[in-house]
Amino acid sequence: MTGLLRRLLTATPPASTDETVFLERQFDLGLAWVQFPVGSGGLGASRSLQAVVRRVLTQAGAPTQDEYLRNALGVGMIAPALVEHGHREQWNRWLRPLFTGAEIWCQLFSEPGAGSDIAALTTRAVREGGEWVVNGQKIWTTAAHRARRGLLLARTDPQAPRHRGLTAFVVDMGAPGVEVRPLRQIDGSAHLNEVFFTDLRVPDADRIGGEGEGWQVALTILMNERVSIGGGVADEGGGAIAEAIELWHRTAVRDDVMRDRLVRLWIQAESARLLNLRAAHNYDTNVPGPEGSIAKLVYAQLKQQVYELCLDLKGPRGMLFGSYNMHHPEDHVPDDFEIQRRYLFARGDSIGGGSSEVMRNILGERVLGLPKEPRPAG
Amino acid sequence: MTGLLRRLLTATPPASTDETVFLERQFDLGLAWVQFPVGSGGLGASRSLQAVVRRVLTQAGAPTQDEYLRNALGVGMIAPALVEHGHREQWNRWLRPLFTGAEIWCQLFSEPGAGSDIAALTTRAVREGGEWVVNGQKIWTTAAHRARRGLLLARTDPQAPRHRGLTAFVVDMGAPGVEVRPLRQIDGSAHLNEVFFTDLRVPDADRIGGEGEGWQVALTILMNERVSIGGGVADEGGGAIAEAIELWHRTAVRDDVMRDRLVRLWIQAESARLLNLRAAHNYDTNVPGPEGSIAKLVYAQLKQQVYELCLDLKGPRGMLFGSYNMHHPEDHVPDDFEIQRRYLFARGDSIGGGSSEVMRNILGERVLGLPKEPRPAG
Amino acid sequence: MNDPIVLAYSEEQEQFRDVVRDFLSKVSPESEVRRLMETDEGFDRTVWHRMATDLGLQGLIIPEEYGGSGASFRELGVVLEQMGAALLTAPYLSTSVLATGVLLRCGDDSARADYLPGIASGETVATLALAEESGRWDLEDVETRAVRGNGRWRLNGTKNFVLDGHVADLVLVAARTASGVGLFAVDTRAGGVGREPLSTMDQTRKQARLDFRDAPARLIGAEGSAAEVLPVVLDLAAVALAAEQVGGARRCLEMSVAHAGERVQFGRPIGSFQAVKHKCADVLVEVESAQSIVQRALWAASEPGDDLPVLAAMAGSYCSDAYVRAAAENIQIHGAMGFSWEFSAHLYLKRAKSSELLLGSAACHRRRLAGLLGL
Amino acid sequence: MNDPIVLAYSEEQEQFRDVVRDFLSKVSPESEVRRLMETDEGFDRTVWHRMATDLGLQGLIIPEEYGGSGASFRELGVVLEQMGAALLTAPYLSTSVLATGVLLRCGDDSARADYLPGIASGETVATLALAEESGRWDLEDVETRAVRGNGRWRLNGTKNFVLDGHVADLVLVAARTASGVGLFAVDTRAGGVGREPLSTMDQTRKQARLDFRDAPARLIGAEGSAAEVLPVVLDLAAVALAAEQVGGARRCLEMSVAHAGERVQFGRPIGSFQAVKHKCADVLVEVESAQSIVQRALWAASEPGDDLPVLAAMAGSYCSDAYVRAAAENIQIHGAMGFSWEFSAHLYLKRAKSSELLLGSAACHRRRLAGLLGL
Repeated sequence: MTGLLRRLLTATPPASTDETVFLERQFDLGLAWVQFPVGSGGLGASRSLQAVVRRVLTQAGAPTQDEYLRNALGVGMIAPALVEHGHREQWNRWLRPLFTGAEIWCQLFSEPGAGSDIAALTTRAVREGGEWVVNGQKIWTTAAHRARRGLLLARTDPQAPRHRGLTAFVVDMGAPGVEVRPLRQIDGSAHLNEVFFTDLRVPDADRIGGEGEGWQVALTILMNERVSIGGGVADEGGGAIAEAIELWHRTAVRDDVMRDRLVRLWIQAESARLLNLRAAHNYDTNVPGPEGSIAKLVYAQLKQQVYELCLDLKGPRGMLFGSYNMHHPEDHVPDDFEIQRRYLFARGDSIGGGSSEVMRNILGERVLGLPKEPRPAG
Repeated sequence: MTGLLRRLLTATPPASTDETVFLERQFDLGLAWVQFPVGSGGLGASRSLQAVVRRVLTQAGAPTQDEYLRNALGVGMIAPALVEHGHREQWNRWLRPLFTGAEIWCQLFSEPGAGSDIAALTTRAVREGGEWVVNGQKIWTTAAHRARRGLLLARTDPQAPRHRGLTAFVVDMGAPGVEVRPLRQIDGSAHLNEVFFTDLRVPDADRIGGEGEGWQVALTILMNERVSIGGGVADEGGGAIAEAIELWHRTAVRDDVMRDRLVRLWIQAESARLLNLRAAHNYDTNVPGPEGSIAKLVYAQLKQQVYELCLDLKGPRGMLFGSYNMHHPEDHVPDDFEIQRRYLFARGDSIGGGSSEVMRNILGERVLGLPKEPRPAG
Repeated sequence: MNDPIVLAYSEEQEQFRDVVRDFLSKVSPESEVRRLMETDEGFDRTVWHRMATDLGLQGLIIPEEYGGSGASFRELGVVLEQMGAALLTAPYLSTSVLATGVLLRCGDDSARADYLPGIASGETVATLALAEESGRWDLEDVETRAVRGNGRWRLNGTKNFVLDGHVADLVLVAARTASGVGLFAVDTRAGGVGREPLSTMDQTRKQARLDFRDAPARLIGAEGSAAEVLPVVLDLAAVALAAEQVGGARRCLEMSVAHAGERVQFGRPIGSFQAVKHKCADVLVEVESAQSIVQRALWAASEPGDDLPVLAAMAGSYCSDAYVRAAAENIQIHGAMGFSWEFSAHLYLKRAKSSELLLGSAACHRRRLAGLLGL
Repeated sequence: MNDPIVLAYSEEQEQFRDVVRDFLSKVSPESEVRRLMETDEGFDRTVWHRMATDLGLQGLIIPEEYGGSGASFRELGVVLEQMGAALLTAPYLSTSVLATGVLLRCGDDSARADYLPGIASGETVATLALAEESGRWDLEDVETRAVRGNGRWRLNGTKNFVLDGHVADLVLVAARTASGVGLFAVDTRAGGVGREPLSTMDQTRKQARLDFRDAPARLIGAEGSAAEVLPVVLDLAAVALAAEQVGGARRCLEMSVAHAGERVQFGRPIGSFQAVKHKCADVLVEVESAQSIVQRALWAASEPGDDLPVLAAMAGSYCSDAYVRAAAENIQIHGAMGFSWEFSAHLYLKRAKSSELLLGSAACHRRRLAGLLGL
C-alpha cells in the first residue's frame, strides 16, 4: 500500500494536479476506501489501513476530508451501504463519480409522518415489469437540491410488518417525477429540502439489496451516519469552544461565574475530543460501533451550551443578527453575526441525524443492554 | 364557628390546659376537621374554613400543626380516607384517639416487590367467617414501630385485574401475627420499618370500604399524601435555604460562583414557596389537586441542591460526620454535623412518597393531559 | 406581605385577560406577526389605534385625568402575558412601560399633561433611550450630553439598542448635564435625530440606534433626576418583561403538549414516552414557578413598598431562564419541524433569548439580588 | 501529544487489571468493607501484606532498586480504578500515592533508601500531613513549625484531615522553617505525636488529626523544598483520586443497569422506561468521558512534560462531579432500597462526595484550570 501511495503522489502531485484528476487516480489505485473490493475504489484491505492513507495523503497536501464534505453523505455513509448491499455492476456505475464529487448523493429516508421512526414510512414503490413506480414525499433531505442521485427507502409490501416491507433504491434526482423544494430553517438558510415523487419510474437494476431488505440497508447507513456526524461535529465542537475562548479574550466585562461556565465547557469539549479519539480508534479497527452515538449526544449538548455562553458573553450585542434571507448553505456569506447564527443552528444538532432522545435509547439499549420499550398492546 | 372557637379557647385556655385535653375538646366541638360530619370531629362545614380554624388557634397559642406531626400521617391522610370510605361506627372508634395522638397510625402499602407500583401488591387477606386472615410483608413503613393502628392494603381477590382485587383494612399493630422490624437508612437512623404478617386475624368490621375497593381508598390517601408532603416539605425546604444562608454568612472563603449558586437556589426556594401558597389556597378551597405533585418534585430537587451547596461551602469539614448508630428518629440528638446528615437524607426526598419519576408522570398525564404509557402487549 | 391575595388573579382580571386574548388572536395571528416582522416599521398602526380605542391598553396605568383608566400594574401584567403569548409585534413595552413609567414618576405635571394623553389615545409612540455603546442600561455609561443655550436644551450623543426607536414620536433621553444625568423629551419630528434600525435576531421586537446632533429637547422633571427615576422604571420594566416572558413560555408549553399528544412515532403518541412527558413536566414546573414569581412581583409593582427591587431581580432571573428553556424544549419536542422556518417555534426562541439579553442577563439580575439580600 | 496511544489500555494492563479485580473481589467484598469501616484501624493488615507480597501493589511505582517494580503511573491508575470500584478500605492513597510521591520527588536518596523498601514490602503505612485547621492543601496555610536544636529537628503544631493518620507508621509533615516550608519524616512510634481519629462521613476512608509536641523529625530533601515538591505530588494525587473516582462511578453505573434490567414495576423492567434508561445513558456518557480524561491524565503523570497541571485540574473537576452524579443516580434508580443502610449504594455516595472535598472541590480545580489556561 505504501507503494501505491507513493505512485499516487508521484504521478499526480497534489500541488500541481487538478483535484478531480487526483481523486480519480486515487480511486483507480484502490485508495478511496481501502476496505472496498479491488476495482471498486478499494484493495480489499483492512479498514484500519484507511486511517494510514488519510494521514499520508493529508500530510502530502492531497484533497483532505474537508473536500469530501461536498459529498460527505455519499462518501461516508452511502458508499459503504452500496458495497455491503449492492452488487458489482452497481459499484461500477456509481462509486467513481461519487468519490470524485462528480455526482453528489442524498439520502431519502425521513417523511412528514416518520421522522425518527423510519419503520413507519409510507412512500410506495409498486412493481411494473422491470420497473418500479414511486409515489410519495420525503422531507428534511440534505443536499437534495444539488444531488444527482439519491438513496431512497420505499414501501414495497404494505402487508408485511413495519420493518419488513421496505426496499432500497437508487433514484436519479434529475428524472421526471422528482420535484425538490427547499426548506428554510431557523436561521433562514435552506440546508434541507422536501422531495416529491410523482409516478417516478426506477429500473429494477437500481434496487439495492433484496425486496423487503431496505431496513438492513438503512441500518448500515444510520450506523455510519452517527460515526460520521460524531467525527464531523468533533471538529465543529472543537471549533465552538475555540470561538468561545476567542470571544472571552475579546470581552471587556467578564466575571467569575462566566469564567466557571467557560472552563466547565472547555473541560467537556476536551473530554469529548478525547472520547472521540477512542471512538475513531475503534472505527478504524472495527465495524462502526455505538461510540458515534455518544459523540453525537455529547457534541449536540456541548455546542448548544457553548453558543448559549457566547451570546451571554456578547450581552446586548447578542441580540443583533445579519440577514434571514433564504439561501442555500453553499451560498452563505459570513457576516459579523455568525455566532448568533450558530447559536440558532445548534438547536438542530440535537434533532437531525437521530435526536438526542433516540441516541439515549441507543446507548441504553445497545451499549448498556437495557430492555426496549414494549410494543403497545393491540 | 367563631362561637365554637371562642368556647374552646375560653373553656380550655391553651396556656394552662394539658395538650391532650385541649385536643379532645377541639375534637368534641367539631373543630378537628371542620369538613368532617358532626360527631366525628367536624361540623359538616366547607373545607376552606379549616384554614380559618388553624389560623385562629395558632394565634391563640393552641397546639399547632407541628404537634400533629407526631401523627401527621393519621391526621392528614388516613382520617380523610376513613371518613370518605368508612362508616360511622368506625369513625366513633378511631377518630378521636387518632386526633389527640393517643393512637398513632401508619400506612401499610409498599411491598418489596411493589414500591411505586401499588397495583402489584401480593400481601393476601383470606376470609374466614367474620374474620380475615392476613399473610405477607410490607416495607418502607414510617412510624410502624410506634403505631397503634395501621391502614393495610391487601389482595383479597387474586383472580381480579391488578387494581380491582385489593381491599383496605385497619389492623391492630399490637396484635399477635404482626412483627415490626426497623430498617436503617443512609444516615444510620431507622425512620422506616418492615412489617411482617403471619396469620394475623382482622375482624370484618375493620374493613374500610367494600371488597375490591382498596384501590380507591389508596388513591384518597396518596392524593392527600402529596399535598401533605408538599406542605410539610415547604417548611423544611424553607429551612434548608435558611440554613444555607446562615452557613454562607459564617463561611470565610466564599466566591462569586458559590454566591451565584446560592442566589439561584434562594430564588428557587422563594418561587417554590409562592407556588405552594397557591397550592395551599386551592387545597383549602377544593379537593386536593395535582399542585402537591409539583411541590413535592420541586422541594426534593431543591433540598438536594441546597445541601450539596452546603457541603461545598463547608469544604473539607463537609467530610466529617457524627454517629451512624442506629436510632429511631424520635430519639435523635442533634450534633454539629446535622447538615451532613440532611445532605444524605435529602437523597430520599426524590424517592419516598412517590418518586420524582412518578411525580413527573402525574404532572404529564393528569395536569397536561399527555397520554399514558401503553400497557405492554400480552 | 399578604401573599395569598397576591397570587390569584381576580375574576375581573381573568375576564379582562380573556378579552385581551381574544383581541390578540384576531389582530395578531402568526400570519400577521410574520408579515409585520418583515416590515421596517414592525407594527400595524391600525391595530395600535384599536388597542387604544377599543381596549384602552396604552392608557391602562395612566391616571384618568390624563386620559387613561388608572388601573394597576397587575392589569398591565395580564396584558403583557397575552402579548408575550401572541408575540405581538408593537411598540408596547417601549411606550406603555418604559416611556409611561418615566412620565408617571418624573414629578413633572406639565410633562405628564403634555405627553400622557397622546400615549393613552394611541397617537404617540414613545420610548426611553438610555443604553449607549456598551448596551448596558446603566446611568454610569451615559455619555450623551445635554447643553442649555438661549433657554433651550440641545442634545448631542448616540443611543443604542433603543426599543422601537425607529418609529417613536417621543423619545425620553437620559443625558448628562453638570447636575448629573437628567431626563429629556425629544420630538423625533423636530430634527436633529438620526435613526438607524438595528438588524435584530428577534424580528418581532425592533430596535434602533439614534444619533442626536444638537437635537432640541425639553427637560423632564428636575435636572439630574434620572438617578432617582430610572432605577424604579427599570425594575418595573423587568417585571413587565417577566410577565411577557411567562406568557411566551406558557404558550411554548401549550404548543409542546399539543404536538406531543398528536404526533405518532414508533406506534405511539410521542407524549406517551417519558423522555417527552417528563420534559413537558419539567417545563410545567418552571412555568408555574415563574408565574408565581410574576404574580408576586406585579403586586410589588402595584403598591408602594420596598420589595420591588428584590422581586424585579428574582423575576428577571427566573423568567428569563424559564422562557429560554421552554422555547428550546419546544423546538426539541417538535423535531425537525420545530427547527424549520415555517413553524413558529423559532420565533419564540429568538424572542426568549433576546428578552434575556435586553435588560441585563439572568446572571446580572442574580448579582444584583445578591447585593440586595446581603449575600 | 500523541493521544491515540494514550487512550487505550494495553493488553498487559488489561490482564493486570483483571488480576487486581479478582484479588479485590476476594479480599474486599462488601461484607469486608462493612466490617472494616466499623473498626478503628479501618483496614486489614493481613490483606495489606498480601497486597504487597502477592501483587506488589504498594511498590508498583517504586523503582526496583528500592524493592518496587518500577511501573508507571498508568499501572497505578489501573489499580486505583479497581480499588475505587471495590471501595477498598486500606491506606493505599496515603501510602502509595501521597507518601511515595513525596519520597520519589524529594531528591533525597538516603530517605528513599530508608523508607521506600518498607513501603514496597507492606511493612510501612505512610502518609502526608499538609492541611491544618482550614483543611486546605495549601502551603500558605502551614503553621506547624520545625525547629532545629542539638542537631535534631523537632516539630510543633497540629495537622488536620490527615489521611490514615491514625495508623501511619511514617508521617511526612510539611512544616515551616526560616527557609520556608520543608518536608519532615516523623516516626509515629517515637513519641511526641498525639493522634485523634476523625469521625468521617465516608467510613471507608479514615482520617485523623495529629498533634506534634516536640516530635523528633528528620528533614527530607533540602530545607524549604515543599514548594517545589508538593505541587507535583498534589497533581499526581488528583489524578490518582480521579482514577479511583472513575472506578467507583463505573461500578455505580453497573449496579444501576443491573437493577434496572431486573426490577419490575408496572409490569415492565424499570430499565425499559425512558426516565431510567436515559438516566443510565447520561451516566454512561459521563463515565466514558471521565475515563477518557483519566487515561490521558495518567499518561501525563507517567511522562515528563508540562501538561500534568492542566490534566490534573481537568480530572479533578470532571471526575468529582461525574462520581457524585453516578452515585446519586444509583440511589435514585434503586429507590427506597438504594436509600437503605443495608444496600451498598450509600457507601458510594459518601465516598464520592468526600472524595470531591478531599483535595479541593471541583470548583477549585476549575478556578486553578482557568489560571493555567489564561482565561
